[in-house]
Amino acid sequence: MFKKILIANRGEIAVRVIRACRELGIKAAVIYSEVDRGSLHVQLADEAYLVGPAPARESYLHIDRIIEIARKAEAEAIHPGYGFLAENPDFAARCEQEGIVFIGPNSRALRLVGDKLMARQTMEAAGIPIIPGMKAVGEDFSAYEEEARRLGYPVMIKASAGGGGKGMRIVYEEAELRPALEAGMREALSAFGDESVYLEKYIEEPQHVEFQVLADNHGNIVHLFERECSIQRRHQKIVEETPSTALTPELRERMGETAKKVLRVAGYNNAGTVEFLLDKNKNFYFLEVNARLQVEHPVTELTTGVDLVHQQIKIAAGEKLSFNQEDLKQRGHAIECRIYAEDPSRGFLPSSGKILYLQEPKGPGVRLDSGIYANWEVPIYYDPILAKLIVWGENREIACQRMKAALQEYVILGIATTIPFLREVVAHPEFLAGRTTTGFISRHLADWCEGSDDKNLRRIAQAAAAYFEVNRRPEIKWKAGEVARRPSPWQTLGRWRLAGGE
Amino acid sequence: MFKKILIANRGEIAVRVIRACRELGIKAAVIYSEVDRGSLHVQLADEAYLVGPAPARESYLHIDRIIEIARKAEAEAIHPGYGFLAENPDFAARCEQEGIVFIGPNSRALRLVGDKLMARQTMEAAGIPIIPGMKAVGEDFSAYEEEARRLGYPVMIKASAGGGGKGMRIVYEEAELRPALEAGMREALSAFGDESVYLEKYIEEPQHVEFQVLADNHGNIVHLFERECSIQRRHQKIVEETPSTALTPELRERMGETAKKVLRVAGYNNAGTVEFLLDKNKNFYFLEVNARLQVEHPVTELTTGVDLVHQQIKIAAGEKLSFNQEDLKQRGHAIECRIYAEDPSRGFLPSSGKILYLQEPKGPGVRLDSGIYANWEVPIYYDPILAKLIVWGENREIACQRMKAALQEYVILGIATTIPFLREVVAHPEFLAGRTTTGFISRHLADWCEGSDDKNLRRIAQAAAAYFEVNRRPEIKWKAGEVARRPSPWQTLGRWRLAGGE
Amino acid sequence: MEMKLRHGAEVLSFSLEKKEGKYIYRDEQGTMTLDIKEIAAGVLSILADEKSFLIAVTRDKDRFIVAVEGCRFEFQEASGMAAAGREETAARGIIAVKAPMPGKVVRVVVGEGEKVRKNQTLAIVEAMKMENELKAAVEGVVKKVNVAAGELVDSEKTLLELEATP
Amino acid sequence: MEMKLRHGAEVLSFSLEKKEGKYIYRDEQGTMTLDIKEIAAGVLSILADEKSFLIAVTRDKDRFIVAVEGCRFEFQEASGMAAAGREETAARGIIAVKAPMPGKVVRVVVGEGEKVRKNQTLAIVEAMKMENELKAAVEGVVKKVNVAAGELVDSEKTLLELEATP
Repeated sequence: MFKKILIANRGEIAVRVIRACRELGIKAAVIYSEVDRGSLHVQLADEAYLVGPAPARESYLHIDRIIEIARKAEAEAIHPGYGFLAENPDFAARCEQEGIVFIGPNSRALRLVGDKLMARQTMEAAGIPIIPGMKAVGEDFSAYEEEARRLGYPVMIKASAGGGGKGMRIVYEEAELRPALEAGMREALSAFGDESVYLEKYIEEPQHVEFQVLADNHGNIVHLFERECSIQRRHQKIVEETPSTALTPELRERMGETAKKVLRVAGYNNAGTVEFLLDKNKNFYFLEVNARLQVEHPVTELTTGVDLVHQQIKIAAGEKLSFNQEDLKQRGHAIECRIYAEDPSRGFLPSSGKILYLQEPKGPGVRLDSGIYANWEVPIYYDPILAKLIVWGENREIACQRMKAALQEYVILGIATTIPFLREVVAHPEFLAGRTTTGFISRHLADWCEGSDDKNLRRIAQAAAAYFEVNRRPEIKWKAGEVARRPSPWQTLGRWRLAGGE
Repeated sequence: MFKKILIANRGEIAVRVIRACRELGIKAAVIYSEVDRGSLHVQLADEAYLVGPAPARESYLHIDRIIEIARKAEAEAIHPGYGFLAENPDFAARCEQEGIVFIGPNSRALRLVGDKLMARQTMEAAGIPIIPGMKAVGEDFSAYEEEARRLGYPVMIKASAGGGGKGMRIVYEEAELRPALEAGMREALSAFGDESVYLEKYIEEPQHVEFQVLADNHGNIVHLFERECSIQRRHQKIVEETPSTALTPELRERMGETAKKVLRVAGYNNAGTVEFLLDKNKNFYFLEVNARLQVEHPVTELTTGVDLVHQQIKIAAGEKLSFNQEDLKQRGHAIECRIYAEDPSRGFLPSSGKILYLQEPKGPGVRLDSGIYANWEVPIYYDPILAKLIVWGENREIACQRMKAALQEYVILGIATTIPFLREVVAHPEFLAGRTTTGFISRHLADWCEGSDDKNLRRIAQAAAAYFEVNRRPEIKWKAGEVARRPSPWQTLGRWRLAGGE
Repeated sequence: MEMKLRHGAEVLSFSLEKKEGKYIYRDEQGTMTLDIKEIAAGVLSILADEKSFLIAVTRDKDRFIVAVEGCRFEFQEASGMAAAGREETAARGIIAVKAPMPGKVVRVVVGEGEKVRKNQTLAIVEAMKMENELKAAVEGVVKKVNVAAGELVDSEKTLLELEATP
Repeated sequence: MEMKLRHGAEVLSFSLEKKEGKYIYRDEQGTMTLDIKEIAAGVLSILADEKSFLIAVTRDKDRFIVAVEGCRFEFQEASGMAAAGREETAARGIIAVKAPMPGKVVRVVVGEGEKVRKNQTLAIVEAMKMENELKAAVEGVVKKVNVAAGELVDSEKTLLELEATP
């Protein structure tokens, strides 16, 4: 087993990998950019190396610098997390050349599945159903224009190197095509360093169902069942769950076996996810391979009892899988909500700033993978994910109730977050009924606006503001680590006129 | 199902039950004593009722006052938690008379198993093996003296109404018998309101293995496997785990079936635990029934996937068990460490005071059932339990590693706690090897003293103290909810002489 | 103390006073007796007749942000309201285009003096890897461009000024 | 700044100074360059040559309590040491029996003037439902009893004074 791993990422996923390393007796080194000196992953790591200035291209995407740090730290392996270099075949190849283990698939498989177009060609050839659309990048604008006409609007623009919804756009009519392509290409370049995009027929109101797969370096391969990821805003998942309410045991087995075949065809190893679209008639189409640890991996962990990061590390170290397909069972139900620094009342615009107050949910069946802390300034340079709240329950109903309660306990002040919006999602009758499609949010919660009509609750809030104001006098001294023992302002009086005497 | 439940308890267990109520859509009302106005259970409850002054007999043990509050709150049921009135048959009977559902066993069964002596008689008659010793309270001191001689020293003093080690004493020689009996009786009176004690032969170096049982009101009964609770100080458990390394599948089944028989014989309903002693030759003896939710119930929840508090409430509401014995399976391994306000360097003396700083462990497989928060003043009146840290892992090795990492992340400053001691326990080679007996602590860690020999770590700590001192100037102003933006004392200078210039 | 807070369009007038260890809240709806305990800086436990509320409260300039039972309320101080009003009046006729969030200017699409249609893209601002196009709310003329590509901006800064075509 | 701290029996002399945004720690063992960031009140992230430490530090009277990597260090200020030394001298010959923890006196077993054997129980103090017997550390005579049953005491209070038999 490795003695030290370098984690080439930040935020909650870096923290997640640090904890896994610690549990396996491995030292965890991390990199950080200049704006991330105070970030949680730096605090919790065993070692932390400055990688460069804030912009990702000069830090978390800077391959030379990262390799140099891995050498200096004497790390035998690099865990890329998700995003940044996680699915970059050049980075994986460079690690291979340098004799550093890349904790992920081999670079050839990564190059194949990472190029969504090449993957589409390969899978179609292997008899796996794909969505109608382009199988190569268009030579010029007119190529896209023609293909769009052939498919019929609406069409979907996708980044060939894509994932996480970056670079993705739905185009409803021809006039929108050019600006959408340009914006998609710019976003793809910024996110992946590759501006290739292609068009697919847009399938309306599908369900997004993906299968988690583990493949060791010895030819053993298992799937760990599905994740239902249909609740999306801006083509990015915000709520995921497992099991999916849409699958029968028979369909689950068929899709699981197809997922394994996809990765076998690709010559894939380590952890990977095969995404499918499921249409209203329960036909499924291969969408793409996410050649990394997924953001939503915890729901699989909670229901199967398998720690996916441990498995990634063990597989990378050359170990054989210690279980086979028959050993794996789903138990209970798990749901994940993604907590983003975004304002759901204003079209999910990013929201940065200082976290003035933080109260985190706890209790049985509640897991929080978080990258934040009170007083932290959320930087504007990176993905706005703050944390993931994951709950497990004996059944879907209990899991929904638990998620609702946990979201209510979760308080972040100072920046806007998706918390109040997510509470609406999991309490929505359609969600509770298990009717989740990718159009859920635009159909049911498009006009959602934060706020409460409860006048009595507001009166309590008013009283709290007044109490706070009186007690927040500038001459009050606070001692580090404790609430100030201070003279009561009710006694000392001040610029506030007391409405009644004592 | 109930609309509102009154929780007649405090601390972490009250918080645990509040969360369960919320998940089942039930309002949670709590009681609090005068010193508990700021306690966590009051903050998280839907409703909170002042029950009386600090001493337990005037508050958490005051039956009339609690019944009155249940009436006022219109609670249909009372959850007693553990300790206080949880195993008081008079309280259960009073609830039955008042038409309030007591969430626990019926008062007759409670009276039978709660009287450890009556239970011993009944179980012996039913053919269940018991530990040699008294089956009735001694009439006077000489009765105890004679029985002790008959059994041979050492003997064990136990409270007839007991549980949680309260009132328990080992007596090694006759001269110690009288003061030990007196102390045990006083402690029993203070803890249970009943000073009856009895003697048992002291079995040296046994393992303490208990079985969790659920019995509904319709005659259905299942066991949820064992908990290994051998790691004890002062006859109180501090580390529990499941599965036990001592049991074979065959022995597990035999003990599980015996546990069910014990509760059937007692006419028992709701959740209960049957405690056994296991000697070196794998003989097991019935010890007692814990007629309540156990402190250590979470390890069972994490391995079986059954929420025991949900089950308690459902059973009390008259529902049938929704699973049978064959549906229940153990998955992975779970360990609990009890975090007490005690100083392990000074013989586990209670430690009260203000929590000046709190950092809680998090991450996959980590559950924290806690009743504390930063700035809270731990009162001297009640049981010193602060929180329970529970971890789950795919196997015992991962669970031990995870517990060690979580304990390292767990920081409480201001009062002494068992955290550093527990870290030694779970990292001890004998513990890792699964060799856990009730003599573990006195054998391996009797002279344990907190501290680190790592001089380099100490230098870092010294630097932190110096930094803190310079930055903790009285003229510095702190704003609520954020770190002060303050002039650097390195610039303003002060009474500290700077050792070097900038 | 008496207090006036703005909540959305509403102005809320009320008072809070201390009496025998409790607090009396009064507004036109009536009176509530509150048991308030500050359990940490900015965190209050309030019992209102035995109902328990756990509240986090903080200030950001002239706004109070209060979280209670998972709901967030933002109140504005009455004095802050007046200032906001004045600013609005001064800018009549000229529309200040601000970034919707702090971020980096990717591109400024229009130049000073340029005529723009309604919904035409004026500039693109990127934050947290998402691009956001700022569009003209009305038809008009670009009066002033205050930023260039690559510049970091916060949500207070006026990026461009637009004069509406009457 | 220079600092002297007592840790158990040892006295630690060292200095910490700020230089170019970093901090230089010096003691007789040598020098370390530290990157210190205060991430919350009393919580420090320290990087010492790329090794990362998360540290919580607080003060309780003249003690510093520092937690790092799961280890807790308690340091005493040098000034506090001197005071402690004086108190000890003054009390020579008379043993002050204090409660080991805050609690309630259940019973005082001995009276003033009574002779006691070594290990004899002097008083019983209860805290958090556990009884603790205070025993005589030496043979001697009870000089003074300062408390009675039912009284609440903290760990500072002298419950009884015992004069050791020479």
